[in-house]
Amino acid sequence: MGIKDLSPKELAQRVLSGDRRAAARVITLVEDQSDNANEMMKELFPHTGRSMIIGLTGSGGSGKSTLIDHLISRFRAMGKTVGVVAVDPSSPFSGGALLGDRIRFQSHSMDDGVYIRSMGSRGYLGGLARATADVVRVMEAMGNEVIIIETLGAGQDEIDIIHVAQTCLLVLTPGMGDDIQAMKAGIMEIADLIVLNKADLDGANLCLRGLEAAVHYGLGEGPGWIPKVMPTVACASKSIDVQGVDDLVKGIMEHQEFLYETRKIDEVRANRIEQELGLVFKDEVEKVVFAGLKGTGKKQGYIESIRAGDNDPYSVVEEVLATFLKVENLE
Amino acid sequence: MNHNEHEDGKVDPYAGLDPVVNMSGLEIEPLYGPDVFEETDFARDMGRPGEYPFVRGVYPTMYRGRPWTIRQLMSLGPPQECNQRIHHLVNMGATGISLCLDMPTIMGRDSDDPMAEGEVGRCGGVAIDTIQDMRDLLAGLDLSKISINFVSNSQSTVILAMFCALGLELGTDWELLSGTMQNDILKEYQAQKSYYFPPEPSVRLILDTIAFCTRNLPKFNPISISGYHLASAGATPIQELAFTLSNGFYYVEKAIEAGLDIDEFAPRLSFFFKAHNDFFENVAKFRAARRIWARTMKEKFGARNPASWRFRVHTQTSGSSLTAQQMENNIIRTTVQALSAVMAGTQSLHTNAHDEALSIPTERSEKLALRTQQILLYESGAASTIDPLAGSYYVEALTQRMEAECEDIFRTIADMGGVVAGIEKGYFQREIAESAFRYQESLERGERVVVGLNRYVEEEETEIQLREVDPDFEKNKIAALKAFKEQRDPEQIRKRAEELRSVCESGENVMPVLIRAVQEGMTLGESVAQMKDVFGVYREQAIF
Amino acid sequence: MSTDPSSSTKTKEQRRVNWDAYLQAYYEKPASTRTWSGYDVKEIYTPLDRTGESYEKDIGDAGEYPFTRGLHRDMFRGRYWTRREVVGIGSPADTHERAAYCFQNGATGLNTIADVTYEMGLDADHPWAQNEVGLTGVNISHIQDMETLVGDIPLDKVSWSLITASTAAAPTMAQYVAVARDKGYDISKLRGSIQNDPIHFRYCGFRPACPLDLSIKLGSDVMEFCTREMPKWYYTTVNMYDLREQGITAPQEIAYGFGIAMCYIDELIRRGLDIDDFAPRFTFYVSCHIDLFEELAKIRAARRMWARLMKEKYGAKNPRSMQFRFAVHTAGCSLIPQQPLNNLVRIAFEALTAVFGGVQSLHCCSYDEPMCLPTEKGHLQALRTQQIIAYETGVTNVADPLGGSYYVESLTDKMEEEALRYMKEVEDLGGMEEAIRTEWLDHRFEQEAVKRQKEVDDLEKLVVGVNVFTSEPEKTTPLGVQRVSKTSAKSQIDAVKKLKMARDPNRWKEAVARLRDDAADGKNTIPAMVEATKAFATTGEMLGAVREVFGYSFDPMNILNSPFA
Amino acid sequence: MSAGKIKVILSKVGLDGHDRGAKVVASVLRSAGMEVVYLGMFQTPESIVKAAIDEDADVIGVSYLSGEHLVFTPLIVQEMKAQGLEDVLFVAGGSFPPEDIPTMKAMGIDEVFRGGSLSEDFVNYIRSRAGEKEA
Repeated sequence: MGIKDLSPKELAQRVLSGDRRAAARVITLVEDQSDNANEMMKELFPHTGRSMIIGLTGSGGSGKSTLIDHLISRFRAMGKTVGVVAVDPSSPFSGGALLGDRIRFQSHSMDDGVYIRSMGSRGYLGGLARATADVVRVMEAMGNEVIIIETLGAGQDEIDIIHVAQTCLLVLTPGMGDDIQAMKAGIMEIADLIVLNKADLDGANLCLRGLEAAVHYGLGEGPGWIPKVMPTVACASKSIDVQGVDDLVKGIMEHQEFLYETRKIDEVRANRIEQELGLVFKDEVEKVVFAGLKGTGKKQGYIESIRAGDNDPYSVVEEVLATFLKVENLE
Repeated sequence: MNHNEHEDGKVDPYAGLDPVVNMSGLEIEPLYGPDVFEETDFARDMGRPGEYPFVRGVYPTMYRGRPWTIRQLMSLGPPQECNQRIHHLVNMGATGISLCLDMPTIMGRDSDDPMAEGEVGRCGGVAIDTIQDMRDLLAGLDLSKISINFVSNSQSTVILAMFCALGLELGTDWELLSGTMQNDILKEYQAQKSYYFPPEPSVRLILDTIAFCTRNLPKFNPISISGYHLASAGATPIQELAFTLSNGFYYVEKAIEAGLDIDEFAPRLSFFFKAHNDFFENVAKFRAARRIWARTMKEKFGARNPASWRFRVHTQTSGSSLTAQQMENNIIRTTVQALSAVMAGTQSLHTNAHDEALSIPTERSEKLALRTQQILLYESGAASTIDPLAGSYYVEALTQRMEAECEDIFRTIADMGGVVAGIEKGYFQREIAESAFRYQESLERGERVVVGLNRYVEEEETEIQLREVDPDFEKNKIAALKAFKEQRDPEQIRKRAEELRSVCESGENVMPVLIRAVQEGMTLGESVAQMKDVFGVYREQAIF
Repeated sequence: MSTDPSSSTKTKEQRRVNWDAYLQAYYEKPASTRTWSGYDVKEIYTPLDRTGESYEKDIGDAGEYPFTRGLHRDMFRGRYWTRREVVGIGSPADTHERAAYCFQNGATGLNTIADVTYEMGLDADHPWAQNEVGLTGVNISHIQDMETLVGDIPLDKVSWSLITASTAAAPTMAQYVAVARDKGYDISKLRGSIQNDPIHFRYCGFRPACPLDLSIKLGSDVMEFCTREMPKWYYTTVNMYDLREQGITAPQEIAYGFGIAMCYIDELIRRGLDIDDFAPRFTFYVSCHIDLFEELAKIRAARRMWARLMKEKYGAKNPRSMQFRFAVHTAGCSLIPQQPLNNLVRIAFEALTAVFGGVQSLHCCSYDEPMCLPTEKGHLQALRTQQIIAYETGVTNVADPLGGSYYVESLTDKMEEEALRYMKEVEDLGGMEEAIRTEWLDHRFEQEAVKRQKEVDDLEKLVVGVNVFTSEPEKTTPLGVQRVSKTSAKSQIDAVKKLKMARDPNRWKEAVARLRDDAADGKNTIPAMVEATKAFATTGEMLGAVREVFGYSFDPMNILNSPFA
Repeated sequence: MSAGKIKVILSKVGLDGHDRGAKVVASVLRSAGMEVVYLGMFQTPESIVKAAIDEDADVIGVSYLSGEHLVFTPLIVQEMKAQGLEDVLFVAGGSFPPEDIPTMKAMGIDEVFRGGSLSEDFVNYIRSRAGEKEA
């Protein structure tokens, strides 16, 4: 019965029927960028695009996992099935990763309505973003109504990933003033909700005001969604000390309503598709090109010629695309 | 115990405490302090390791340079089996080997000697009759690398001859042969009692080996002056210290009288101590010994070569402290004793197997004994710095005290006319017997506690795997010896026998002749018999 | 020849000496010229290393401030250390039996250890307990279990150490007091100790039972109660040992142990107790690892540091407040399952170190600990080890026999210097409570533990049988294996269920209600627990009641509903 | 390089909280290039196996320390069978007597590593065997 012997089609069928093992297997193939991953994604794609997708980003120690743990409970209470993609950094040296998020999600470990998948950021050729985007599609296909993406930090990769989400949460903690400055430019712009977690720490109020100022500073003109800054205390050993989570959920739902009322949701979905299209393109083209160069020794030749100053990257790429893509097109 | 009382200095904090004496009968203070150094001149009395007077160790880098030699004592009757065990031990990390001889060999008799019947290869000793046995015993060993310690005394000249002859056979340069011959006859008269010639000729044979090794086997220790057996017979640590050193000095005197140059032979003299149960007394014993030896060699005998001042010692943990009851307890005893020997700066160490009190050690118990030293060396950190206990108020005080006590005993011995006179008067034998008696008494009175023996005694049935010698071994050995004798040239043997007698009479060095003799196949028994004819045998008047 | 040559040559093949290995061993220098904690050791220490030292100020005689050389003038001349064995296995009845066995064989103190279910504050009938009750210690679910455990042991004669570390220490104390009074003992005369160090226990996997505020609250309740009611009782053993087992170094053991101790002290002072009222009953649990001299130096440094801390920081006046009283537990993590009898050797070194260090009470690991719970034979051997050191080796004749050694004194200074550095680091973080709350300490433990493994992997630390002198793993445990009977667990579980049915519900309700009120009013909870346990409230219920007052779930495992709702 | 990483579920089981060893192993496996999903303490055979399913793990590793190895090993094996994880490698680390190792293997565990193991011991084992089960 070895699940690994199933054909892409059969696997996809099982995923659609909500089979966890099959889904898990497909996700692995996607992660490993195996050849028949695309086959399965083709099967699954038509059955995706309806879930609510929430993205959380923010640097380590900001309490994202704990926050997600609370969100899962709330969505489950609403009777929604939940999928979680938790991305943790891989070691650049060994390529290994320590994925610890499940410790925080323990209270859901036996809930069949929750599907959690930990991912190492690895050193993806095509970029982590593409893998994540595909994993989200798989989770949609298996029928999860809410999908939460957790990513670390604020690199370009993360921004790309977050583009997949409809509602994007940026999680900060007091005493991260500098980070906030840095983020004004980057993620601040795509954040729909800014969560100030650990709001019971000193300096929380100051930080709160700073953030609100920053938000308004970043606002474009015209009617639109005004990012909310929401204080929370998620990491508390006593349930009574947990604060702001209900408001946060409310905020998320408000943003979703906003998206649907203003039909912005279509825009968001379009963005997502555009994003994915770009990622897949980049990825596949790269594959094709390198596949073509493989063994020919040309690649080394190009590098040499550029090093020697007889050539430059731009000309090289033009030349390569001209040859290889044409060949591809003829078929 | 009330704090304030002491403040006004009225109360002696230790009033009411029972006095405590150690194994040597010296009274021990409850606490030692800096005042022990009041008369110490650190440069003069302690110095640095590798420097006169060597209290802190005989080499400048000690175990930082090279660890002590892990020298395991072992033997099995049949030379071939014994050989296998040597290989096994070395492969487990032993860096030296000590070999015991079986009773007949110790008594200078061959396996086919009627007196040897039933004793051949028993009690963990190897039977050496001929050079062939020596070949089997050391087969496959690189004699230029491993150092072999022969626990051999009265018959040392013959064993050494066989060893040298084998070296020639194997083409191993004598210069490279390393090892030790126990070869200490005085302690045999004093305690161990395995002697045959009278003291005079016995000592002369030892001087022959010393002279021979000094010239031909520079890496070989011709003698290991042994306190271990004195202690096993009952000598207290202080007696062990004093008697052993005075024996050492006696050999030095005789060697000088015999016209040897002290700075040539003294560097080859080595010692053999026991590691007692009393941890600190033991450490102090070694440290005192180093200082006394250095000072006497330099100041009394005028040695100029620093190597002559070095008290180099092999140590064995105390077999007599082990109990047949609750065998595993012996692991603990051996561990503590081994630690103290290392803290005392020994050059090589044998750790007893815990089942020794019951049987010849099994491979497993031998291995554990070996591991004990390895854990000590690699894990405990005890070897990380040199003479780690130096400066300890207690250790230094005890060292000073033992040194002083030792000088008293030297005086007593001198007053009765020296070591040999002392032996003939039965002084050593009596002293040791008394100590043994006092110790036994203290056990029976429960003043001294031995766990499992006179305290915390248990009912127990010990099922231990005894290692027994192949019952046919003796038969086969005799047959082999017979075969060996048959293929010799009797004429040659007769010639060599005469040669041997004549050098014994003339006083020339016996070694060259003996080597030729054993090469021709003369047996140990035959050689000793020749010497007995010339030297006669010693009978001790019973001591009560 | 006397034996068949063919056979002997065959064996020769098997046993040809590897001469390179031989030479390597022959010339090999000590594994490391660093201490276990990684500090460089000079080749030689001399009087020059001790210049500028003041004997009175820095060392002092045994029994004198700063107690570097020992707490008492006469040390072991006055009395040997207490030779303890830790027992706790199966049901309270089984444990009582094993305790009796140890006393028969010369143990002079008794340590009874709680199992994981009890430490977690679960009754034997808790779903999570089913599989594990009695597996690693004993579970005391209610007063009757305590009665069985005590049995005929004369509480006024033996020195009993209750090893319950977590917040469950509070119910334990209550159960012990209730039973003792019941048997007619005057508790103010009872000698013994309770581990009662909930803060450290979060690092041993009992976080759900040991939230920080509750740990300080209940831990301090026990300390306060004993200070007032049981003047002869040692009400806490701050467990530096467990911290060390996490893989930290010797000076870190001191620094973090002291840090936790200060959390309690500050709370007791906050409650208005005078330092000299309670400090004399403060005790510690110290590790003795395999590096003899470093461990000895650690102990001596800790004694000196504690004396100075109590005098200078807390203004203690009574010398007894300044005395660092400690028990030693030989290092479990220094033992390995390979060639298990070698552990006897390690334990002997570690025990000897503790005695050199002037230990008050010593527990030797059983050699089989890396394989199973101690067997009777294992216990016995551990005990014999202590007895041999006490009676045969003569090391007890002199207080602080290594005192003055250039190496030991220098290393003692080094330990103090490093420990102070680590204490400063914690202070700069805002104190120990903060370091714990922010999980800074967790991260420190993690880093250190990984370092330790790496040292062994990289042969920086040699362990015989692991990375040097390895040999075929043994197929059996030399002195046998300890098993736990499932039946006694079963019967204990049934007993709890029965008890919960049989007890008088009203009396129970009132008793628990009072406990809740006292907890809510910030009163000391022990008196109310004594009453509650007499009303047959169980361990889980008593803790649950207080947990709820503090806003925690009744059940630390979050599956049982509160019976008080 | 991203393809084919060995994924390991590492967990404690039951109430025993001695997680130091498990954490050290986790970081060792990480440095060996594996993806380690650490579940932490208080897991049940069910929760461990469920995590292994969702994460499509190649290996389940549990750490025992308090003599619970004979209790939980069969339960975990049972649950793995029930969920069809025959192709997942099951290893345990911790302290148990040599006598029990055959027993545990008979119960269906693939390999055990006792205290005093070197990293390379279990890293190499998992590399080879997990690879096998992959194929």
